[in-house]
Amino acid sequence: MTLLNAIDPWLAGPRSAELLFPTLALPVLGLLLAPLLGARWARLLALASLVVGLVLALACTAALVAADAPLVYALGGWAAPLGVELRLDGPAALMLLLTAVLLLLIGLHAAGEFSVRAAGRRATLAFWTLLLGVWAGLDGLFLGRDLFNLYVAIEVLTFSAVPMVCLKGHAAQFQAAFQYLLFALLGSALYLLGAGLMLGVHGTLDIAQIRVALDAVATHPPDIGGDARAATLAAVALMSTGLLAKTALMPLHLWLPPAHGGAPAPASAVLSALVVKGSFFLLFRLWLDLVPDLPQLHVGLLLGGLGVFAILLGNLMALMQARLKLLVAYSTLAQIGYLFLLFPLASGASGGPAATAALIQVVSHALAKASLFLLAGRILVAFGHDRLPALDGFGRAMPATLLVILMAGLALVGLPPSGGYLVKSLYASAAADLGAWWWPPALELGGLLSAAYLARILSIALSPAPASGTGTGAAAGGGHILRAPITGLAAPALLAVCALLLGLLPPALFSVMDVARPGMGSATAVAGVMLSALTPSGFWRSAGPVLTVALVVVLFHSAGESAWGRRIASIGRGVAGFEGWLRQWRTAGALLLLFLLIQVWTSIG
Amino acid sequence: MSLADAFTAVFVSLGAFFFFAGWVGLVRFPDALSRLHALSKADNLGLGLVVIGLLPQASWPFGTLKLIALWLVAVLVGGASAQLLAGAIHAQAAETSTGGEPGRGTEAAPGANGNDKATS
Amino acid sequence: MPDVSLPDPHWADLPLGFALLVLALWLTWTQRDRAAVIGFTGYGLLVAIAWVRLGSMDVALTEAALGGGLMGLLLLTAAARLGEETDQPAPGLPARLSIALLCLGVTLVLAAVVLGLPSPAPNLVAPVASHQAVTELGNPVAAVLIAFRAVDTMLESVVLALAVIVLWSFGADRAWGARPRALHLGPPSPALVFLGRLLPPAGLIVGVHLFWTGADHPGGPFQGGAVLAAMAALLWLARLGEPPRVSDGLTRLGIVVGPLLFLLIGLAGAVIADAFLDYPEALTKPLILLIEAAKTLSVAVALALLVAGPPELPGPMPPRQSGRAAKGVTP
Amino acid sequence: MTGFLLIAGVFILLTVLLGLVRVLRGPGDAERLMAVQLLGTGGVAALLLLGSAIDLTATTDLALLLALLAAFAAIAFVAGLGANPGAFTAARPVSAPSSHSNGDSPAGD
Repeated sequence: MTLLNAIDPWLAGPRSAELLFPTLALPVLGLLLAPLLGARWARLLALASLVVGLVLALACTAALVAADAPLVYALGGWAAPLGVELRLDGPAALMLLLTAVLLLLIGLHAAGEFSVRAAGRRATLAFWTLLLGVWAGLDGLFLGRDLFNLYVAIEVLTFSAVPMVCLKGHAAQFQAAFQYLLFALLGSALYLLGAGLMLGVHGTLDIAQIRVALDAVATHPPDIGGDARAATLAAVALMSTGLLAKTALMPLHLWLPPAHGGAPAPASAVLSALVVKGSFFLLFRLWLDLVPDLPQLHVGLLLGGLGVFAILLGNLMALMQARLKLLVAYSTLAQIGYLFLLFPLASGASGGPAATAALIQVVSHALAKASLFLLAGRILVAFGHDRLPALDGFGRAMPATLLVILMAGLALVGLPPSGGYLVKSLYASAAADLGAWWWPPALELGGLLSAAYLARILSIALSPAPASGTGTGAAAGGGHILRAPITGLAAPALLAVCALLLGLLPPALFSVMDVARPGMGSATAVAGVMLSALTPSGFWRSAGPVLTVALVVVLFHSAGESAWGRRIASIGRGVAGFEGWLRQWRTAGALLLLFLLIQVWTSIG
Repeated sequence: MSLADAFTAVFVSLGAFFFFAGWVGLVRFPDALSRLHALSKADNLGLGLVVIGLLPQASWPFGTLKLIALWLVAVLVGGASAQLLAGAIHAQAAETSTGGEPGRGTEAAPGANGNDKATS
Repeated sequence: MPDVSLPDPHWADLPLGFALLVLALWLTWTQRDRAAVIGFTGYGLLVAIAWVRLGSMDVALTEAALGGGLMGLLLLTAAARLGEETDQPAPGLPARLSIALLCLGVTLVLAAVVLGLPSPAPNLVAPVASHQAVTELGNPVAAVLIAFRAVDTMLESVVLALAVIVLWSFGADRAWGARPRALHLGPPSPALVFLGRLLPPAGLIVGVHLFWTGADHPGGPFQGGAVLAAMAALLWLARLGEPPRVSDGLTRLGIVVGPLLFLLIGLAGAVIADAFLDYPEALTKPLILLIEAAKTLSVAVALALLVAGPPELPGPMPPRQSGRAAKGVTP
Repeated sequence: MTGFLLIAGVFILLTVLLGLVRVLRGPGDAERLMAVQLLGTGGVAALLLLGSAIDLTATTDLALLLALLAAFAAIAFVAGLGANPGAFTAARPVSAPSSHSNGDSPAGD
């Protein structure tokens, strides 16, 4: 406490913005030192830097709260527009903290798997270097406020994330990584084009300065200001289309299932929990910070509509997957959809409750999904495969793992008091404010579908082991289950508990998000929705339908061979065929261009 | 017009003529080796004459030295790459005549022709 | 920037633009890998000339250094390794047509927006010119890259170093510690050996010249490094030398020394100068030159190693099909 | 003089641009390569003339660079032919596609 008291005045002082540059420099330094030190020391280097990074992130947050204003640091002493500035506001601090915590936990969890002894020198050096690279890219994305600086950061992120997919060196992983790389680079090209256009319109790349220039344009008569505004919106459309490809919003998701489903479990956790959030966070910045009057743009409808599409199709596809890791990957696609409801529901200068909801969704999904992927990796190690039909009865062999899966799953479903519940209620209140009643039912339906795939896992896990003659059940040949050490459950359990109990945090904590975003009012909004959920009737209103769906799925699973079962299966094949068509390159490429055109059209038109 | 300028005009014009000749050869000559021959003419003579023509215009001494160095490099590189290409063309001609894969032919082999028309 | 507004034959740009367009369309249309790569090399040349006409000599030099040397080498060796056949059927006419239409739409939108931009576009020429003196650099592009936007340049060089680690991680586990062998493409012909002996000394001079002149004229570490890398690749291709092993400590130092020195001097700037990535007044020029020299080295090493490929074990590689199947087995 | 140099440069550039017909029509890859080679040399000449006409020293650097790297396309092309099994009658397949090169183009799923 005395230490805190000693540094407290400094944190509140004017020099506290100097915390920003080590936050960016630390992971870069680690990333450059790792190849020099070699595979043997890379792990220690990465974990040690992550510990320091967590302390730095905490200090940044404390300084931000103490200052109650954004921290701005001009790199090299050159202020924008000539130089590049770093800027920390509430959402950025939240993301910094989330990244540091998650990477440290995942790193600790993976310390055994990625050691020279277990994985060889190649994979070990690559994994820890890339982990530092992902961290550097994300920190750059959260702190940047210069469009080109952000581009460089997202390139660091992409180049670190892609090879994580093929660390194990399987042929299928290389193909997945290559697809990921090409589509991500397509997105980069579009983003860069937009940033260049923005420089041509405004002569600056600094987001805040562009915003000021736009506001000045708005006061001009339309025949003078109109062109600049249209060009700005076209540039934002270009950038945001590129970012949609990198975020894998359905139907631009062709690369995600094979990449996230095929990567080693800790890498999948990083990719799913954090990497796609990086490009989303940039979208958040672009639309909310750069373009005023978002609600008046029809482009919000497009993004929200795609979000709903992703929620429904992603969850349906998750329900039908035959492999556990692919199921989790498709669930990520659905959860990405929730993020995009921000755009039609945002209100006011800082986005209102919808912005709070999107940020909480980022956190909640990151926690739950990292946990789920790590658990899927545990099952993969124990059984040597993750094919769901052959995992019958795995819950009896690994009850603790199953319990944690359920906790993380319930957070995704959105049962109170989980983060998922906060997200749904906050979106619902934002929709009610705007009179847009049609968005919340989609959210509810998505939650029910998530409950359905969770129930499917549950019923597989608890189903009686099949007759020993078939030998397909996991529990049947109990001899060749590799017992994973119980310590491997620590990180996923911690993450799952955090995700499940997110809503019980004191609402005042959420006000960290509000710094430098006047009118967002996270703390009050969260307190409001949690109060209504914590009454028994409020709880059952959300839990009732979920339990019903779960019951139906469990019953259906035990009676799968009926006529109804076949009919539903044939519908399922149709949906899967459609989704497979969407994942073809030519479809995805054409849709990318189409969305670009629609965005330009709807935002300018 | 000074003497230096006249010198430049004559040599640059000659150089330009050889580029033109090289182009005509490349487009009109019937087989790969004679096209290559025409190309080498443009490479060596065309560029060389242009460089000689520009010498009086260049600043002494670095500009002149740079020009001469450039020409030396160009002759070296042009000669070696012509050699490389000729070797490849020969090898492939030999291969096509002994029944190698025709689709890879650099000669105006019917297979190569047909293959190409289909795509362009 | 020199004044290029003297007698300027704008009409001569028309054929250049036309040729660029025709070649680009042909490149997207053709389906034969090697033909397309050769066409792409020509396209790179045209783009370099176009950048000259647009007055961006630095970009033109970069395009020529990369597109003329390493890119063609990389793509042609890749095409050679893949073989002539592609196993994917070409998309049907409706698919091609719809994508072409969409591309046309995007192009039209972009054209409309760009043509509607204010002219002259608002730019940062004035502030760059007024602060350039602080950096003691004559080339405004260098001043932007190494001083005003140093963080971007530093991170881009980190990406390059990262790319080598990434490429190496694509090798097989058992090949870790071996040499890259992507440039082992059969016995070198006498002409190639001749070039390999004579060209690199010239290339060394040009590369160092480009780096050195970059402080005050177009050029710089990236262009110089790319030329040096091309020369190293030529040596390896002519079998006059071998790429270093991936476990070699000096090689690794070479890869990261540029960004690392940049970062460390930047961090020192927070103490001995006014901010992170700021230079103390007395040492500005020497420090910048030091960083640029290290960067040139790192760019050269990294680009050369990127062309040389991941480490592979010596001996004939298994044929393609079984090679891919063998990949599925992790030791 | 300036006008003459410019016109000569543009003339050479036009000539070699027309040579690009060979890139489009082939018939073989060697012809394509020759056309690119001609484009490179012609580009060098045109840049020299342009640089001399409007006094840009940097264009000479660019010309030097292009001249230096002009052989790389030919080198890569010939080396690539040698690497293709069957292209030469070499005793052993020197280098087939290695295991790391992911043969499939990403099209389709």
